Amino acid sequence: MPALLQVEKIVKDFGGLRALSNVSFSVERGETVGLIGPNGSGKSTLFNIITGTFRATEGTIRFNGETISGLPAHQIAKQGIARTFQAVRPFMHLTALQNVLIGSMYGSRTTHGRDQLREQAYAALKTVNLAHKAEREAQHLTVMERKWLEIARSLATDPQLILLDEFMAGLNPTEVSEAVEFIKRLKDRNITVIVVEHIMKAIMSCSERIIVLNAGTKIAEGLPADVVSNPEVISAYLGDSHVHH
Amino acid sequence: MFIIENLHVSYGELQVLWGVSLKVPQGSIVALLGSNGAGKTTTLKTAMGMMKPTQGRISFRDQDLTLIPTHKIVNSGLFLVPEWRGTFATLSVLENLELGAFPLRARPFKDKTLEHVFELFPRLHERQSQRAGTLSGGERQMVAIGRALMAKPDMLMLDEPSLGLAPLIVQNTFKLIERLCREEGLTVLVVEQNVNIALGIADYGYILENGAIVGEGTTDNLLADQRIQEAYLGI
Amino acid sequence: MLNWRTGAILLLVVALIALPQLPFGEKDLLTLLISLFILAALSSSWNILGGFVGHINLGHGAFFGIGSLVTRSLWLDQGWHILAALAVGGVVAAIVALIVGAPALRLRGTYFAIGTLALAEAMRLTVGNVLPRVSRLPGPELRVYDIEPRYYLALVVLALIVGVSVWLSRSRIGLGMMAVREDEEAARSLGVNVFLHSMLAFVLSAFFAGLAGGAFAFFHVGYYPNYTFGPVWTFDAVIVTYVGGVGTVAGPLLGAIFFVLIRDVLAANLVNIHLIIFGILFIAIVLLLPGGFVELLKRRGQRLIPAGASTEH
Amino acid sequence: MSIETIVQTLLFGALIGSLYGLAALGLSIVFGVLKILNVAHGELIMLGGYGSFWAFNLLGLDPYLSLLIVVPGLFLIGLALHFGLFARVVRFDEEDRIKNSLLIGFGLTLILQTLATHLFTADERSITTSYSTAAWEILGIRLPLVRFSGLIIGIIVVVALRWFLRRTYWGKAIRATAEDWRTAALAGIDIRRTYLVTFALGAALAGLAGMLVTLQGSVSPNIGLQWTLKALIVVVLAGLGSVPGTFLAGVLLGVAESASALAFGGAYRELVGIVIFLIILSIRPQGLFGGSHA
Repeated sequence: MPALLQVEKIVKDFGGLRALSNVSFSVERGETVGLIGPNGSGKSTLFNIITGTFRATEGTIRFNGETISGLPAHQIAKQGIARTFQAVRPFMHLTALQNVLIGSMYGSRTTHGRDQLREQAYAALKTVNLAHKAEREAQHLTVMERKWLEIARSLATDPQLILLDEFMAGLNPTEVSEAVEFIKRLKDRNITVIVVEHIMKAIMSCSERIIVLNAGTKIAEGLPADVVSNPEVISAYLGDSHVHH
Repeated sequence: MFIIENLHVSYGELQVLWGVSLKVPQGSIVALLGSNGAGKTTTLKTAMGMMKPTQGRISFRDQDLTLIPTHKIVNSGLFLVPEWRGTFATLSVLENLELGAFPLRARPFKDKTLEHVFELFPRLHERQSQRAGTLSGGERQMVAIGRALMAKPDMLMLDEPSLGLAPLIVQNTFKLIERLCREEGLTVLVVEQNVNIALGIADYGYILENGAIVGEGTTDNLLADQRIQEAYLGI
Repeated sequence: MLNWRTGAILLLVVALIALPQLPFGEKDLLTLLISLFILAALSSSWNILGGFVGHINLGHGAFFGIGSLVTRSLWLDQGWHILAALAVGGVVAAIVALIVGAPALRLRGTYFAIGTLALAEAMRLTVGNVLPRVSRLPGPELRVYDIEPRYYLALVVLALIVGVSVWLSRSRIGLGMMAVREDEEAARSLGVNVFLHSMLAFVLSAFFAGLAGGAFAFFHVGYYPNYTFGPVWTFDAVIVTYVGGVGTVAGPLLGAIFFVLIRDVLAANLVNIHLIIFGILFIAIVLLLPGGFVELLKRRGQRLIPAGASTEH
Repeated sequence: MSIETIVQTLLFGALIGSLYGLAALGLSIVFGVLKILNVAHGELIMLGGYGSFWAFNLLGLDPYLSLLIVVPGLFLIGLALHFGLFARVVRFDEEDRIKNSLLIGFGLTLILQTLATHLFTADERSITTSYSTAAWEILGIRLPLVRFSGLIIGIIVVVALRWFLRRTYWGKAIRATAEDWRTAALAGIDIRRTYLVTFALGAALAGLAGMLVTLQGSVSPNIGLQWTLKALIVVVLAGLGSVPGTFLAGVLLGVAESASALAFGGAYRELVGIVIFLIILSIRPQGLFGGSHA
């Protein structure tokens, strides 16, 4: 059985600028993988290529063994890949329930009756503790609630793989540990997760494996403890101490 | 002396700075360090009046800068070279530099400063009629710093000057910043991810983590400080 | 489920159906109501694309024009039954939308708006050039002109489009359309085919604009063929929809009632001053109250049928 | 068809086209700098036309002299409109900014047009001076002076505007703001004032065009939409790059219209521009308006 997600030799050029060069890795079913790297290292670009927002200049992406690179974004979503966005963006003028319903109506690969869809949507809202605000428009929710709503919306598409893009930015320590627990629980539901995050403590504690990008190339991959002691990673983050003096 | 006192800043309901305080003494170089998303850029933007703080005070040479529009702050002698460099791609190199002298305080010295900038960057002199958009990354960095000097600032703030540049160019940039401070008395606040190179030229440094200052000290003390590793790598 | 709201709506519908048979259902009142129905239908049809999907179509009048032109020539010149002519008029408008939709919907935001504006202007000029002679006054039809069938036809067209709008506001497809309006990229990431939803809304919107045009042709028998292609039809629809509440089912209806009332009350004294009032109101709403009247009512706790509350059953 | 007729028609086209170019300059500069699309630009042209008409009829002022009133007058109207309406939109991010400015312009169109009908009636008005019909004749080609003056004024405006944008601090500030307002603010430029001045400048240019429109033809309350559309076509043709380019595109549009009138008859001359517009739009659906002002 092939890995759930196979990223093979992805290259992405924007005009003359190479944002990603030859990035390859794979993610197994049920894994939680952290994707880290300094500013501008290409993490978001990679997310956008996996979800079909951008088209790779070269390379292939396979999901469940089938090539998905080149498919339009909505078809990739239907294959079972869900995502959240760096800047939280629920459908502001729709209610929380409607937000989630859109996920369950369009994302699911199986067709359900109306009532079942609504139940599913409510269930998704419950998992993020928003069921009591189902009828409230997203614009009237707090930023935290909007973040959770966006997660619920993605989960409602019944995904096999979910990509979380800097979900924890701006959270306080309690909220961060809640988020970490939540991500760990996704494993029990058999959902594979890729997390992009800057809060290193959080990403270290919820990822089983970490991939490090720097300036568009993969510079390290491995267990969290190994990755942070990797000299190349340290110099990518802290700067090369030989540059000066 | 440039002083930030107890600065709180929010994007909407999302608070990103929680009581940041720092000082940059006249004629010194201070580094503001921290990982991505720690709030470094927000601190600079707020200092330049591009974001409104919910609490706190910013002052420069005893003049209160809080809630003053950006163009007036520039005119008072504070200049920011932003993360995105801030060159106008469709304008020529010369026009970019001339625009640097837009603040009224700088206009009378325009020709003289221009000469000085061309001395510092002979390359820009050669390319003065070229559009800035056609320059290399390193050359655009020169335009950005040259443009800053044209404004006759008393204090320069630089946001990630090393971003996206080759090591040699980074090195030259930092040498130049050091020289401008030591020889011409420019006060500098530099925001960097690259700790080692920033502390290589700084007199003093602050560490920002999750929107709050978690450590500060002289360069040597900071280089030995475990908190830097912690702030950046979570270990 | 018969609550007071459903009851009130039912009562209103019955009253509207019975009106021509009632003693006070006179010609003037019926004429006023017909123009109200047509404006409300046209605005509601604009709202399907502009409100649900969020694409501002500034050439909507072209579909109104096509519908009226086709209906009128089939009905008057070819002697078809008005219902058949009307249906074909709507279908032709929808087909034109299908053809221009592919290139037009590639345009984003403002470019879509100015592109459709230019497209409608091109159609208006072409029709004016090619068909200068269709403007004959049809004598026989006028001699037997009876207002009642016009009234019912306009009412049926309006009822149809309101029905479809209500259905859209509660269905999966309608939700998908609103997702496109809110955020195209996020909608895609959940599996919504943005192009397909936009296209469907565009075609539906054109179809109903065509029906409204056909109803107008039946009601207002003598006019120059390019009159119905004029930008004023688009402009009225846009303004009425925004003032009433863009993206809601009730908005275009409320806006149209208000528009016709103000026009009629003020028309007696001052020419067209209602347009100034509406222009100011429109700007004020864009700047201060993007939800229009419906938003205002909602804030006061009286919920009309906003698209946003669609799934609560 | 004689060669004289052809030359004569194309020349007329070029002269009318210089008006298109002038009409487009104001729209283009406002769009380029403020990133707002003022669809009431044609109504500002209409107001300029009425200004000249009434200055001529009530004060007996020569239309060219009336520019001394009309141009500053429209500048002030521009200030007021920006201050009262558009400045509220400029705060939004780019997509909302364009969309809301479009809607506001749209409402403004309605108000100004109705107001003009109200105040001035729906009649077509024109200015007839002693030199209205004067013309030079060279080799059998007529060159009407009033129309020719449009071309000359257009060229003067282009040269002056280019000088202003390239040589003065304010001009450079406007170009810098057009490219990147954040960086411009960091350079010490007062963005809000730049926006205000630019919008008023656009309105003043519309006033100038309005005088020429009325002098060469006529003005009535409903001419706005046609002129907005013409200006939009020219802007799309030229892109947002350059002042001379915009003017030239206007002249070319005039020539193209005349050429089509020769080929297919006058009824289709209006269609040419729109068809070109739609073709360009469908080829380049995004990023039509690249570049900044120079």
